[in-house]
Amino acid sequence: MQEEKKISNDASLIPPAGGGEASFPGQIHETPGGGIVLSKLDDVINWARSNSLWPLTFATSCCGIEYMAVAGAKYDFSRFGFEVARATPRQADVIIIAGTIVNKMAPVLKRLYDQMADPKYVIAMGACAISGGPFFYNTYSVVKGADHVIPVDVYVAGCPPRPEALLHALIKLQEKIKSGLTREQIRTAKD
Amino acid sequence: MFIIKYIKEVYRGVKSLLVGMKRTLYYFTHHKEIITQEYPDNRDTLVMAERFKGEVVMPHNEKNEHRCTGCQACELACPNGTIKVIFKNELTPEGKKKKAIDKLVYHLELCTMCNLCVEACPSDAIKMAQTFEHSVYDRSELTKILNNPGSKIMDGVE
Amino acid sequence: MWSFSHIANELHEWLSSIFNPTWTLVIEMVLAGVAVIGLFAGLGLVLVLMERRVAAWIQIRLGPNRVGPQGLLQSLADTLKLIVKEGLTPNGADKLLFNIAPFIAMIVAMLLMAPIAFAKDFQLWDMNIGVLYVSAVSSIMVISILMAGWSSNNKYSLMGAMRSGAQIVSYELSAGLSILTIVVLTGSLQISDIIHSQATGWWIFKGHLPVWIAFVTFIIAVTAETNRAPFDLAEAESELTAGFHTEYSGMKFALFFLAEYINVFIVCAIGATLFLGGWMPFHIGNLTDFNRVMDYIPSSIWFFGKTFFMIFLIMWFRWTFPRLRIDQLLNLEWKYLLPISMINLLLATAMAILGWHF
Amino acid sequence: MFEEVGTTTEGDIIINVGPQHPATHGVLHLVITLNGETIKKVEPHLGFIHRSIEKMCESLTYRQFIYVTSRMDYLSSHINNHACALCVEKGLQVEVPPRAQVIRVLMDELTRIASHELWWGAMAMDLGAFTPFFHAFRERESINDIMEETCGARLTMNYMVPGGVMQDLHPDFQKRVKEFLQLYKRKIHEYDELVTGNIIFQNRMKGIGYLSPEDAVSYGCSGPAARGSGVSCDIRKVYPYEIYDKLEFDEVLETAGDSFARYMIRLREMQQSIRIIEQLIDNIPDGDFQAKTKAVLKLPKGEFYQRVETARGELGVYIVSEGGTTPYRIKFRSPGFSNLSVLDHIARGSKLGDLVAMMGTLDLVIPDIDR
Repeated sequence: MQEEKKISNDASLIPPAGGGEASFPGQIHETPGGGIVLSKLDDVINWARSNSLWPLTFATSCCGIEYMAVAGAKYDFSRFGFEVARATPRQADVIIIAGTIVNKMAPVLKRLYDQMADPKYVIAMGACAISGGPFFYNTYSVVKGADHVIPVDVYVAGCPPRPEALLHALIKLQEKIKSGLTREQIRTAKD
Repeated sequence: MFIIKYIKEVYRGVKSLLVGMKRTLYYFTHHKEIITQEYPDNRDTLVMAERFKGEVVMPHNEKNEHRCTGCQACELACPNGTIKVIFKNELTPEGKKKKAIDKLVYHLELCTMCNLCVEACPSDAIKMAQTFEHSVYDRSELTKILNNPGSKIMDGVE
Repeated sequence: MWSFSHIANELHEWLSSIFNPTWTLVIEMVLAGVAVIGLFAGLGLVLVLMERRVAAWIQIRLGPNRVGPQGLLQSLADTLKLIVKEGLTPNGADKLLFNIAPFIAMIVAMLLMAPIAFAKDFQLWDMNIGVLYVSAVSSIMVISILMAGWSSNNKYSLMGAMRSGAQIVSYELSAGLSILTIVVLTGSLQISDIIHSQATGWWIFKGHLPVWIAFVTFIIAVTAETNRAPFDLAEAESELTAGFHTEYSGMKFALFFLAEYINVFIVCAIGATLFLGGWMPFHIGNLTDFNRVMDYIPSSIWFFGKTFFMIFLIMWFRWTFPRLRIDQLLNLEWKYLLPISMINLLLATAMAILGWHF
Repeated sequence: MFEEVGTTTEGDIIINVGPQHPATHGVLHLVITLNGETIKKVEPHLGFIHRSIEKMCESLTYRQFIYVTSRMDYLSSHINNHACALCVEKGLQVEVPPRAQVIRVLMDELTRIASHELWWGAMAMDLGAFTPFFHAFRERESINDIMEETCGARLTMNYMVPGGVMQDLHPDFQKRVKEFLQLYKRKIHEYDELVTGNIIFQNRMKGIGYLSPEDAVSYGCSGPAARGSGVSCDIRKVYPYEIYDKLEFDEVLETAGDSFARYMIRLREMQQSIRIIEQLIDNIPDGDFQAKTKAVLKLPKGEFYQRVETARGELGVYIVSEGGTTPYRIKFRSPGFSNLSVLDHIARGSKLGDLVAMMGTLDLVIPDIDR
């Protein structure tokens, strides 16, 4: 269903062959009614996706403890439906990079990301995952930001961030999924 | 005897399981024990501890003046190069050139909230704010300029 | 009084008045199929939400409460998401087996629906070997798990599947023996006969000690058979990441997930039927007024109430106990449950012959 | 001693646990040779969180390098900072004011309790019981609140500085600690009801992962892992620092040497920490919280070593100074590394499920092992 929409978008970008109104054989026209149905369905799917973000249990260092605190009773991310933490990447929707990614870990992170089923999202939690943080200068082994390895949707600063800050990041991610925009669209919309 | 030992074993095991089940049933039925704070709903009432280190800010007064002299003590104290001070030359009313800060660049994405810059600042120009909602879609938004545009140093701060 | 059987009969009469008997049967079968699938979806949604709420309250937190009113739409959102999520098939997997394994799990769960009496005279198929059918079909479940584990080409999956195989094969024994206790007391394998034999009182009250012991062994054995904690060795999260369904994603994973909950529902329904009287209301001896009030409550509510009570018991176990180790699991079956349920069966037989039960 | 990784006999399978695996609590990679469910060999692979902290400290000044050490063993970050601060003070020969000493000890013990709470919950979760995790975090959160109020952060505080502590105690500190003690005492029996007394738990713990006292010594184990085998190695008793020699507390020892002994050690250690806190909480002396030190610290030429007892065992800080503002070389002797080395020894011949329990009771923090 999403594929279909993509095709129709692409087709509308191609100028009709031979100029004028003559339609290319097999070309799919965007019909107003169909578009509405599709976009409504997209909204419903985006609603479902945003409300059922299952995280991967992936914690490398200190931020993992705050991630556990978010899972804990006081902050409780199950209120949003995030509590189904999956240990296998195949079933997870969002990978929360909680901690430092070092050079030896980077291929593993890439592989985990590749193993996840689409759609997948990434949150970079804490200074280390965003930019290397305290290990930005003076070290030889730390990746200077997880976004050198995999694309990141939401960055949450802090060392480690408060549990509320991680919840805020998850809400931000929900907003992003509901809007249906890609990373590039958000970036260009801002400029 | 074997059979008595066997029965005792079963009894002891079942009892220990029942004790645990009683405890969980207690929590299942006593909802006043729930300690969950509902974060996005309690934003208005959520008060951070006054010493909580959320990010470094530079307070300005109502005349858009700050207290930073540009001594670079914070930049030197910072263990991981979070703060950069960029200078400009300003003309004083007497027509003299004076060195002042142009921008105090603060990399929130590098900051580890260690408080060493605030401790090092001789003129109390920077402090820790209690904000924590720092999540963004784009990493470049985390690089901040602490002084407001067009701000000046407060009179009397050397 | 309003009841399911009433509706079913009227529907049957209406259909027979329009179509000839063959077509009536075909249409009724299709309707039953649709109803079962609908019940599946509904039960899946309700049970998943129930599990999450029970877990949350035991764990001093709130649980899902933001999606829809009181979080009621949470499991709907999860299901929708899983349907539209990519379903991966790993490169080294045996594609055919990998893809049909979740459907086998689902079909087995559906087959088990057949002999269950959901309300008074409301049953898909009241066969004369109902109980035997249930225990026979439920053991096919292990095939789907073995298939999933083997075809995934993943060592974790394989180990999970092997554990599950050993576990289900052993616990079938004591589950069967505890079911036999009731069969001995009733003298029939037919589900409707077993329910009618409890019109004067449920077996859990009538049968004293042997039935209590059988009830406890039954709960333990079916918890193990449905791979629920503390017997969730097949998917032991901290040991085997996700066990036999490590490589499954999207809808295929959702089918396994759903099949687990449907299986829980079915074994609890069987347990409620055998020990707690199925749809039979609660009666106390000669208190006619009280009994009349109890009769007034629809039979379907009695059935679902008892079933959900047993489901709660199984969830309660899950969120209280640590997991057993594989050798301890087998020890528990072969050294404790099996001898106990065998002696118990003897006791029950003696009791049935001597007529010591009420 | 160095067997090749791939050597297996018929019927053995090799599985890779980690780097991303829920039981490794981080990014440890274990290559396990299994025969059926029985473990034949465990081979830990490190380096997935090697952040070169020791090298990095060489380019940071003596005030700056302390905060990095919070990121090593983040569960006992105060104690790490304490060790570094003590070592620098040793070089500077600074006398720490008594108030600062008491504050440091109080913070250390609170950290120890918080660390053990987390361990308790995480270990129960490894064994498949999820509820204890949430109950442990209830108590841990109240410690975190105390920390946040005084130090300004929940996990990595950077509160200890050479010469004392960074800020004075928060005025509410004593009240909040007493509230925590009450909460803890009200809830402590639940730990036994939920986990310790449980028959399944006991069967999975008792007699599993036996570590003899000789092995504990020769593998260099420390902390609860060694004390579970009856090896007395509490640095607070053996080489007292700060005011530990004036305090009344017992060194907790068990002799069984199995997983259950290590489990009981930690539970009883929490009680001892409570005892220390109760002795100190009403007797915090007045005075400065920080000794006067120069703005730029310079250690004299020489070598300095300081050991402390973290929640996991003995942490040693070894500083070589050339007389400059930065250390010439820093070496940390972390407890986790030695405790991990024993894993292969105790795991052979047991089941895969036991390995998870053993790793739980060794209480490994991977960034502490890798640094």
